[in-house]
Amino acid sequence: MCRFRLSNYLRIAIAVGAVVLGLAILQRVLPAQSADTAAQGQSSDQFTPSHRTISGAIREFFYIRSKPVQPIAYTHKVHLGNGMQCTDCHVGVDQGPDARIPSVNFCMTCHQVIATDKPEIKKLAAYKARGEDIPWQRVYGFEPEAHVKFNHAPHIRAGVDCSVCHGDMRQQTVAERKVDHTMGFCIDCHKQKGASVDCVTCHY
Amino acid sequence: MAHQWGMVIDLDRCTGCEACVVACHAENNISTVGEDQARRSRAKHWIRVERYYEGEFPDVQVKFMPVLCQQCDAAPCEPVCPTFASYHTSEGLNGQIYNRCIGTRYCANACPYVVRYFNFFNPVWDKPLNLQLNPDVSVREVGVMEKCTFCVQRIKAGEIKAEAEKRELKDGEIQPACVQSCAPRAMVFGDLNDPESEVSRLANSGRATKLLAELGTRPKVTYLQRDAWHGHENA
Amino acid sequence: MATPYAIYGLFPTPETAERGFNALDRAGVSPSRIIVMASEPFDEYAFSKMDHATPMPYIAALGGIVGGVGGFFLARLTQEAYPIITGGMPLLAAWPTGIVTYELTMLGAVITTIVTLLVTTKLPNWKSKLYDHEVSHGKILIGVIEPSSAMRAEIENRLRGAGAVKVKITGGQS
Amino acid sequence: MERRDFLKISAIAGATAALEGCGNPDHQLIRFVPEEDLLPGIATWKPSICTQCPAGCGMMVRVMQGEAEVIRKGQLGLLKMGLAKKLEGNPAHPISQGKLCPRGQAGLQVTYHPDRIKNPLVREGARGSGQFKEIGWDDAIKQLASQLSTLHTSNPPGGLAFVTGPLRGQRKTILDAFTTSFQGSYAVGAAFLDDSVARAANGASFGHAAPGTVDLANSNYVLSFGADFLGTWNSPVAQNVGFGHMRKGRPGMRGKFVQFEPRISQTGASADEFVAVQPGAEGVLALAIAHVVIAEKRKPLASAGHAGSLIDGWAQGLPDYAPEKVAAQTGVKAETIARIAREAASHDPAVAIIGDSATAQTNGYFNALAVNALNALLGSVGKPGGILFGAGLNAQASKSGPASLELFASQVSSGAAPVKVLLVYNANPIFSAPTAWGVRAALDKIPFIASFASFMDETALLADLILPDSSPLESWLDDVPPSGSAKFVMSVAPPAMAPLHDTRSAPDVLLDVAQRIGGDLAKALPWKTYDEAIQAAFAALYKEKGSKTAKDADEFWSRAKDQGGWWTDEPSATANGASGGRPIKASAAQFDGEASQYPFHFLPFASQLFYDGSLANLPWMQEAPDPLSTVMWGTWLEINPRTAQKLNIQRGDLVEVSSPHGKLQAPALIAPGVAPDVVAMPIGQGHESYTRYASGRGANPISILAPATVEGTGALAWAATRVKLSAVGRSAMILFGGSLTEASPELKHR
Amino acid sequence: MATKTPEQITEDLMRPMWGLSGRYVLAVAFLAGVVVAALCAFMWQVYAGLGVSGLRTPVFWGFYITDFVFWIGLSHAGTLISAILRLANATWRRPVTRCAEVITVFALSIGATFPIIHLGRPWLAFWLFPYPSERGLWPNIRSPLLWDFFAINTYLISSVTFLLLPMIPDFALIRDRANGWKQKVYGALSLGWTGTPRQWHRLETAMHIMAIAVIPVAVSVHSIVSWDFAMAPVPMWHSTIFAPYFVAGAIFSGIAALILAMALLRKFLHLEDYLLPIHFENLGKLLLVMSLLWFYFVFAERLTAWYGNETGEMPVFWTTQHGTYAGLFWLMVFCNFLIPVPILAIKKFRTILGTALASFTVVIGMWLERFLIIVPSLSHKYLTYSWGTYRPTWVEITITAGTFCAMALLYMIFSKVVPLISIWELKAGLHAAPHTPRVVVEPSEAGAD
Repeated sequence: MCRFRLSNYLRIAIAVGAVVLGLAILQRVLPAQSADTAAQGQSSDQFTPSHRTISGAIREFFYIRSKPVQPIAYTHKVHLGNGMQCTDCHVGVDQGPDARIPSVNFCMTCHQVIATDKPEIKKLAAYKARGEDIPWQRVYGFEPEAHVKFNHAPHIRAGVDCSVCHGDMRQQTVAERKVDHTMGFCIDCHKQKGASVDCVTCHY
Repeated sequence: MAHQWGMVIDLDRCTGCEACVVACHAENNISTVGEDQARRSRAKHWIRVERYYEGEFPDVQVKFMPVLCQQCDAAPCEPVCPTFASYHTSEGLNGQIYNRCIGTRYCANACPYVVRYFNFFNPVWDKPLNLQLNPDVSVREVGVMEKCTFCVQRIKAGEIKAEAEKRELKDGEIQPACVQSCAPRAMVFGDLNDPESEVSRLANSGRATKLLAELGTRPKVTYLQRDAWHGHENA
Repeated sequence: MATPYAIYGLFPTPETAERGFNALDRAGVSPSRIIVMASEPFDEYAFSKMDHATPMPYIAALGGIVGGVGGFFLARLTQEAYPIITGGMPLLAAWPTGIVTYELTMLGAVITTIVTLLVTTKLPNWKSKLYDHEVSHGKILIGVIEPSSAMRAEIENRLRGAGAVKVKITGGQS
Repeated sequence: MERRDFLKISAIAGATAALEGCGNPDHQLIRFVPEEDLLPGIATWKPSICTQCPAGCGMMVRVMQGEAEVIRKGQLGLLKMGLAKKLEGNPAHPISQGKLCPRGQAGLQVTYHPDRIKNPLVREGARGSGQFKEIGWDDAIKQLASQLSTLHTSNPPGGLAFVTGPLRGQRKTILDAFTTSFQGSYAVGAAFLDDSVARAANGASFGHAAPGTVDLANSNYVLSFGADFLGTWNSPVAQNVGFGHMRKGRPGMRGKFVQFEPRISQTGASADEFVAVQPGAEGVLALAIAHVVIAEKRKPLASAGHAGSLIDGWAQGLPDYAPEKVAAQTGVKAETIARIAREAASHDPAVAIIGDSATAQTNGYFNALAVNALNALLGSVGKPGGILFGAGLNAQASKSGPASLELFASQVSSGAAPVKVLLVYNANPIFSAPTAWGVRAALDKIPFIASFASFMDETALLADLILPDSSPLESWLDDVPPSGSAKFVMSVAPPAMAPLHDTRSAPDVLLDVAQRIGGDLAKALPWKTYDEAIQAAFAALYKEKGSKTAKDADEFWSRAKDQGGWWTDEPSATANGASGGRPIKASAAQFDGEASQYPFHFLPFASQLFYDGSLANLPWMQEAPDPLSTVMWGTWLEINPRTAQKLNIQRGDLVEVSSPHGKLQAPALIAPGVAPDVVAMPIGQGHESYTRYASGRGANPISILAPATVEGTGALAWAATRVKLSAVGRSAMILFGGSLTEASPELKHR
Repeated sequence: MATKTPEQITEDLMRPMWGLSGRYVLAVAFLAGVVVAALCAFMWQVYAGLGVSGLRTPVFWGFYITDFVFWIGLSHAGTLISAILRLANATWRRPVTRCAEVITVFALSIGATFPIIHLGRPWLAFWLFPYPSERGLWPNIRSPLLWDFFAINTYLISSVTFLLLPMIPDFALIRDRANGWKQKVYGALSLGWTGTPRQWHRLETAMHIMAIAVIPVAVSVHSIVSWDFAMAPVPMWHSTIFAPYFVAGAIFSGIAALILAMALLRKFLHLEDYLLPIHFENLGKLLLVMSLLWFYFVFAERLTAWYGNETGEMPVFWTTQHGTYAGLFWLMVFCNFLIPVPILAIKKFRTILGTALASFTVVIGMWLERFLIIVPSLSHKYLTYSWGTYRPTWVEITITAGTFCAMALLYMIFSKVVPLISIWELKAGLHAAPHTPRVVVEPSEAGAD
């Protein structure tokens, strides 16, 4: 399979136009808005894979994704080192599409007593005390525009190791995006494993 | 042998109640476009109940006909798409891959049934209506074509479930939203490759017709014509 | 003393140019060293008949064939390199392949034509040693490249005799 | 700059901020600790009950984890919670049998509606000004409690009035407790589409004051007199299921279905034979059919029993109802009557249904009795394929029916009823009553009005205190559906999801109020919360009926909770038990308005999508094309093509419809299915105030109805008004889902 | 009867290139304004969504595709005509060819933008380009849109080169007359052309080959454009007549556009001595032939449709005969047949003014024809329930107007860059063969327009 990504060069060419276009619109066209779009009003930000900003559109066009900043410097290395399993916290990953990201309650079940003096754990306790959940940030996950309907469970049943897609978490402290989940990455594996590469397998 | 999903709609049972229409909206994250856009005939109903009057009062007859994507075997929408966004899936559906769609709308022109709908704008849900959206179905953005998928998300879920339980799918185990909601049971969904399935049986029954069969699109939706009443002799 | 690169005369009309050309010819200057420049093609005059026939059409045809084959393979690549699943539907039909092949055939022919033209006429060539603006004011330039010092005077005379309004000597370098 | 432009720009600004913020917690809403730990992406199914119409279908709710923007302790934040994603019929439930109608499907949008009343409100401005102030639940309940407790002490004693939609199960128990504990208090039913006529007639004919269940599934011949039983009448889902089975469910056996009505309804559209009948002549027509059956000795006269004896001249074989005699009056050819009579008599089991406009005539009660007699004659009462009356339901039904809204309004206005406190619960009397009843004036005379409305409708606008009810999916539900299945059904459903907003379930609030008031009211309602009340009811049920599977009341209760209720396995039909009552003469339908001055019968009909108008606030309902007219987002007036031609009215012309009691304007729809002397209009639009989707849209046909009542019952005779038409001279574009009315030739054969 | 010397010719034909008149600047400013407006309209469409256009269910194609077909059709003016005339060695062609080829290049580049303008997501248009990617995806060769992609590319490249090659000697002429930066630029453009017999000879051979190659390409291009429609099972589209019908229509509109352009050039660039009545006369005759041919095609199409009487097609047929679209249909017939034929058939009317007038109506008529091929069919598909209508919005109208102005603008700018009549070809014509008519001034005809 050819890894040559001409698409990106073409994208750059097109993007120049896009930028000019975007700015021009933000300056002029916006106030003079036609009834058609006014009817659309303000779209809801959840679930709507639209770009309400030019920069948003351009970022998506170039797969630019901001790096997640985690509220607590959770270290996978330590937890896994202490013999914990991925599924201990990420419950449901082997049953359905998504893996649960544990709530503050779940963390506190252990950290009531364990390592309570550590600064990060203090942060954790503080969240609990405030009655707030920890605002974990997404590390992986597909852009809505990709229309990918990924389901963990079948992959795990097929014996794909977590590290194949998420890197070796034993070596990571705060989770980072180690593997680039491009479509090429997915279908290469699907082909090797003899899994379906029919478009509708993932896109619907 | 791969499944070939098909549907049978019994016009003798259909009462035109529109439950399928609303069920489809609820299941497939179809946005309501509002009066202004609807006036511009941009409302999206993946399934619609066509109504035809015949005759003059008092000898009026009304006929209902639910029309959805016919999932043709020889689909006019497929070959015309320059990017394979509209293509034939391995299970015989007319797939619509939103992320591959660049919005030529050629497929919609080619479709003789007018069952393809275009996102002229980004969909809007006045909060918190967006909380109802079905996470198993992607929300289509501006500029892409969309249409009935036979609730492919339900098909996938069913297949994954069966695979997890290491068994074959049972006939009638998978039901698209419209079929599940249909009170008079006018709609039947199933595998046309399984000669035993109810849908195969009905699709080969006497009243079976295809919509616009003369165009040779070989639809996988079969309509059972409305029947007449034959009372017994002493009537 | 330095030897000039060329001696040439500027003729007002094709007729005089014709005479000048013949004069040089009679003087025994080999045609390969005679140079002619004009602002229009004087196809009907002898001095512009010093180009042998060109195989350009055949080269173009060849280019067409190459393009066609390329187009055919481009179209076929779909099946070979990218077997996208289409539920048993054909990926590629013969007739569309024909269309692509046809278009690329023509494209091939056109492009080869242009390339051959440029190559065989040594274009682009922005700094040619010999040129005179008078040419584009209607004068016709007839000259001799690197004339032997012996013949220089003779050539000059003959050009004048034939009716050159001006005779110039260019690019003297030793 | 226009507001919407500003909106748009600010939206973009906001989005940019959000974009900067993406991936960085500091720029995001705080997240609350989830109350429940659901598995992401995995759906759980919870039982519930559909409350979109009184049929009481059992549902299954698909609940999945989602992130909702909620306000908790006055702070906006994100909360991971279970969210209802889809409604389906409960396959185990005897009424819905796994199916739902479009209205039921749209139930989700009630919960997620953007214009829900999100917390208790107390009136600030003048009544009806729509100015309210948010208050806490505690204060709100205190206010209501104090208002009520003053009723005891006040002198002269002022009454309490409870205006509600149809209430069943423990909700009714609570209501009754309240109304009985305050003297001089009223329980007023404000449902536009109520079945009081059918109840009364069935009570008289068969001794079952219940709507009864039509066993379509096993019927071979169905005669429907105006009943839109596939659309909105009685228990539509159950009837649709039965209809499908009647048509094609039984190999080699396909029942015939004949519809008698002046305008072809959605149900009429599915009929094998549509017979146009003069409005109000349904009863006569039924007796004419009976006459033929009797005269040709196809059924013994006596088999009608008591139901027959109620009809004057039955014993003589109905001499006055010979087809030839009534042909003119009914507008049906004598031979048609005779043929249908023979077919019906020779295709057992045959059943006759009557409802909607046929019972909404001034002679609707007679019509109902006549059809009952025909049913009895055809021997279809209490038999499979006929009309069934489940046992045990009467207890629920026979309780004192609500006073009529008209009576209540007039008494309040006249001061005959000194009502001090009015409670409005899932009712909108202002919208669902004719203007002629003067409900608005009556409400003005009532010093304190508390409403449990979830949406700011016309009545809620007049309230002094609004205690927003939680949505059905957010609250405990119970129901004892009187019809739809011959089995005994008692449904229960725990909340499918936590409340999105600061709302409380109305029965919970009432129980709380009862506790605060104390006294015998508190004694009558010994439960802290509504689920306790329901559990008590099920304990009683367990005592009464016992159970094959559950070993004790608790197990019985928990099973019921899991499967959505309890029901008998077998139909528990009972035989007739009626007696007494004098024979009733045929009475011609009276119509309000001089025929010469008001040439057209005005026929409002329940909208398939908006029901009685209570669902007009749901965008899905607004954008779904009406089955017959295919109209979206609007209303229309159906006029026969020939009539329209005579009046020179084109499709889409704005027409003024005036009755002696008011006028309204609606765009004309040239409908082939309506009689030349009838104009029909759907109920549902025309809300002055009912959320952004319904407010100020179309006109409300109820408003111009005459205050006529059905003789023998207090019910509104909503089909008894005459109107005149006049083109306004303006065209109001109707928005059609479909283009043409005629099929193109190649579809004709279908 | 005064003969023009080669020098005079060069001077005359280059004159328009030097200096700017106020009128010219004004015109350019206006045209540029409209073009910018169209640009903004397009940006707005990209930003807000295609919904700002009048497109809807079931009429998913409207003005944009109409414009696309129209401009591609117009582009047949040049290359095809000039190629044919070259091969036929019609000597009167010499002043005409370049104007024609310029039309082709511009009309084609304008037309080619419309498939992108009308996309729902134009920024992804490059997906039509077959390039290897890790996604393992490839454009669908079976889609007529892809045929368009190849055909239009080929046609554009050939046309551009077909226009540029014969310009090289003229660039050389300009180079030797200009000075400063102009001299440098034209020097570069002329590729150092000196005008040796070899160069002349090769150039002419190349032009000959190109002429042969470009004709079938032009034909194929418009056939493929027609197949965009004919491949879809839409009433009145799915027809074998479409390819020739479209090609004929294309040449028809092309000639009209050419005549119109020539008339305007003649007036504004004072080329009365070069664009002579005979050119208009000859082209007028061609136009007449095409008009008749066009009518023949329309008649054949309508007749077969009517006679076939297929339930699917008749609604479309009747809506154009005496339904919603009848007005436009008969206006089209009027513009394409009833007006031009008398004007062009009667010698007395076949003047410069006459032909220009006829051409004007034809251009309008042909635009209408494209519109009437697309919209009535789409709005009257098989299921009567889902019949629809179409009404364009300001966005589509602005963009359409913008493209017409863009055409004029490009032409005007071009006239400042290159002599719009090939100087060397004209001069060659003076002496090429004895039977070549000398270029002369005929006072009688001079002010004929």
